[in-house]
Amino acid sequence: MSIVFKKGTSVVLFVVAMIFFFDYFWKDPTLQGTATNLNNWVVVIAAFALGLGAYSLTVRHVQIIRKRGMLMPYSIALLVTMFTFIITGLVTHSISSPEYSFIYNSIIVPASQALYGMSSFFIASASYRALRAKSYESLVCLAAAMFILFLNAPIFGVINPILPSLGKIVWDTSISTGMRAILIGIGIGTLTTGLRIIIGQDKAPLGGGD
Amino acid sequence: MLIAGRLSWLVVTLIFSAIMLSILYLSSKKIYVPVIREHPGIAAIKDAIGRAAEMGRPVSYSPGTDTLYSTKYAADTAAALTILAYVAKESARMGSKLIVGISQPTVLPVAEDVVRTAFTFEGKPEEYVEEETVQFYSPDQWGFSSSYIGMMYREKVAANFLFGEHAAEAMLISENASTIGAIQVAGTTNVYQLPLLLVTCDYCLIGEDEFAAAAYLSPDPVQKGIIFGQDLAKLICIALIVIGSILVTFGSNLISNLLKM
Amino acid sequence: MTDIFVVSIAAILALMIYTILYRENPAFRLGEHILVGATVGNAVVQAVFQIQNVAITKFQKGMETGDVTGILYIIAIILGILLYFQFSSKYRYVSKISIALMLAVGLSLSIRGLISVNVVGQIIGAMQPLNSVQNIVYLIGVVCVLLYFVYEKKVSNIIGPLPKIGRYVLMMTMGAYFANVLMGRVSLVIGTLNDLFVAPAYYFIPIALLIVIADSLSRRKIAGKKS
Amino acid sequence: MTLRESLSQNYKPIIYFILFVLIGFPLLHPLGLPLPIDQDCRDVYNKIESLKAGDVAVVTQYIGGGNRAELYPQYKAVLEHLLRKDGIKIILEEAGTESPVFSQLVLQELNAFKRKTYGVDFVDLGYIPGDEAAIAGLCRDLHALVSKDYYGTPIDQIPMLKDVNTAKDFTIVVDITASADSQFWLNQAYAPYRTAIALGMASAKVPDAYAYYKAGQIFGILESLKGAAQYEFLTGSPGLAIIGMDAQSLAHLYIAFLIVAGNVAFFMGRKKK
Repeated sequence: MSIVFKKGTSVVLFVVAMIFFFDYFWKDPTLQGTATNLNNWVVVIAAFALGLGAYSLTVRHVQIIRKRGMLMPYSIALLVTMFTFIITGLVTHSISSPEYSFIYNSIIVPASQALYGMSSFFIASASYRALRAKSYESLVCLAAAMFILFLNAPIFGVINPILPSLGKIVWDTSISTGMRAILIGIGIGTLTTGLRIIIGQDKAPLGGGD
Repeated sequence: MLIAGRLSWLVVTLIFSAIMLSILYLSSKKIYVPVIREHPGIAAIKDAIGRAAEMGRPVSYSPGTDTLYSTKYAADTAAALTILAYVAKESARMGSKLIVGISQPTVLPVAEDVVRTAFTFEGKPEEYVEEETVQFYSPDQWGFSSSYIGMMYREKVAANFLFGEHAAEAMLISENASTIGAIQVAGTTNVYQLPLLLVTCDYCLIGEDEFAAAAYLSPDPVQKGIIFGQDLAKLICIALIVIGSILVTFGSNLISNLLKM
Repeated sequence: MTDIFVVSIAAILALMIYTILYRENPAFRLGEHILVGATVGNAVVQAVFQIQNVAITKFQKGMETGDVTGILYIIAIILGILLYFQFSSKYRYVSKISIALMLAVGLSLSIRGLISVNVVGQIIGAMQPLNSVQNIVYLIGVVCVLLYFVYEKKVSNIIGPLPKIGRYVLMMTMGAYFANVLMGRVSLVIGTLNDLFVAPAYYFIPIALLIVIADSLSRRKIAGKKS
Repeated sequence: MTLRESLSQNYKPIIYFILFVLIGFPLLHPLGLPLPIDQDCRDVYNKIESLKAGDVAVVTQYIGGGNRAELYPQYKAVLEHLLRKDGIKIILEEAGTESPVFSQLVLQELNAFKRKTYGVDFVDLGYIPGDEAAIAGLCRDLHALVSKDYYGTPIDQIPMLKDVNTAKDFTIVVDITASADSQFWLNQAYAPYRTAIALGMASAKVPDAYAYYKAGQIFGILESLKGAAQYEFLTGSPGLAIIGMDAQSLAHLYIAFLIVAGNVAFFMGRKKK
């Protein structure tokens, strides 16, 4: 039985990939329908996968509570919040009900916004800690960063009008050069990685084993 | 019926795939085995795990916040899982504790399997603790990153690896890891986060470096050959760009018209 | 009244999260665990609705009307359930069928999109007439950066110093992007602060600051005694 | 432990605190730092200023929680300018599920319903799902794609839309977005109909937009919060963006200082060794 499934995995990988490739350049209603169906199924399978995650999270925190570890109060808070959301959502049967929007807007929105906004603070400390001229390479990197600062903040133009125009030169020459090459490389690399997995050479992304 | 504008895609994909697969075939039959330089990033990973083992502090790993079925970063996640297999083996061998933080539930079963297999392979299956070695946090990027940051502080990790797709949370994780004093190796194909990771991490695999590193780590050394196929594809791109630019200078749009077919 | 309540909770939670800038502490830990619980709970609710409203409803409709697309959703449901064989160490391989399907869809869609946008699209974009110094420099830059990503030893020997130049160009691009991100991120802080600078939320800021200062002073004292 | 030792080990909170003050202070007490105007922003202003009665301006946006801080001020500034002019038909459209909230907010904040007549001077089509296909439909035949406006009124009963059918009838399109749909408008409106397009972008996407501007495919760009502030200055109605720009200037100055300070510290440390 297990050998059937193991062979089945490789067959699924190959056949599904071929369906999507042909669908991309060949116009055929059956092909298109199959691809759309497969795509929709994946979303449903992923929804089922969330059960695995929620189970794993719950088990870990129940264990912490059982052991009465240092993190016990926090684990209780986590489980309480999680089940509050689940129960509110399932009871009101909608994610746009006033009760659900209330907990969503008062917990998830501000906390996510705070975390997102925090990255500017980390840019500040990284500028101090990491943008140092340790080598010629990092000198180039920090000089480019400096010139873009001149360009973006109006105040530098007031200090000396040459500063932003220097920034503009760096901007025009550097901004798309490196990125274009990286993007081409990523496209080719995706093909390599995809091929290796589709032909069954790299098994790790399926969980390795055997 | 062929869809208009997709012919160039078909030709490019076919040619590149043919090159990669034939190089792979040649090298696996030992007819032509290309010599691939070891990527400095791999040495950096090894060093970081070694240092963590010396200090007796754990190693943390994140395979990214995108799914297995992402339409843009699926290969990125896959490469991160291949590198995870290597990191798990190395840390089992050197005896440092590994903690893997997972954001996407679809990645969770795979990562668990990868780490479990690697530990068994190194003869230390008892070091894999269910729900503890591979920890699920949250599919939401901010829920994930806050948990990951908290974990790094509480466990005092000595080495942190960020592979796979990370969005804006990359900077949060990497800068906090540096506060703890962890050595960091990162890699991503998300071009908007690359500059941030490059500046804040000790070593960064830029874009396709990550794919090449994943291929380089395949257990069978002969199969590294496919990386040479990748190089050849790139050389073709360079040739197209250079010839195309020269033709454009003389007023011919031949190559770009061909590519738009 | 509820407005004031929401604003207060939101402000306290945001400040609790912000304390990580000082150090890892109980306030951050609480905020962190609440956020994780909330986001996972939210994801579970959405997943349940996804399964209910998409898969099961479409399957039922398909059974009633005989629509094949709808009936076939049963395969997705079965594949989703197969994932749970993950818990059995003996039959774990069964769940790999579902994983293989997801991976195959993701990889093939990525290859589709990235070859046409990243490779073909960018090659077309890179071709510019070589009639100005800027364009010539640009072409050399792109080629050198591409050569930087060559891994085969023989080819690397032939191309000589070009990858080194590519590395410099790459560092310049990275530096420029790094600084360019700043403007967007500062705008975000401005947004958060604008939300915090509203009554009654701003009363919490000095309180948070006082707690942080008191904590840092007491920690200095302890550290002083130890040494 | 001396103060100096503890500072060298634990310098980050101090860096963060100073940044917090530098961003927070100007929000409470605007400093009025000078603000030069970029050409790409002035181009947007001039084009809108040159609109005549009867011209149609389509303003579309993809504002969501994450990019709201950067894009909403742009949206507000452009609409304020359009509302001031007489006889211009303004069509609002949203490309994101969260976006309609921001259109309602801006109409309220600008007092649009009192200043102009809904259905004669401006209309909100609401969120239209379908990404590029939706934009293509809007450009090909507006009446075929949209049947009702945001409030549920049938499109046929809205007087100002009687003579507006395809992208040929749009005098200008201003697309305010942080996502790929700027490209969609270029493909669907500029390429086939040569409709004039301007983009309002979040800073991460400005490089992409700049390439189109240089190629003459779009007539102007509002660059992130900076663009919004410049636009507010040009229209003479200072708001959130100009105040925010003071904070931006100080933050950029501070980062530049930090880079220099970091390098000084680095070279001093190396000398000692």
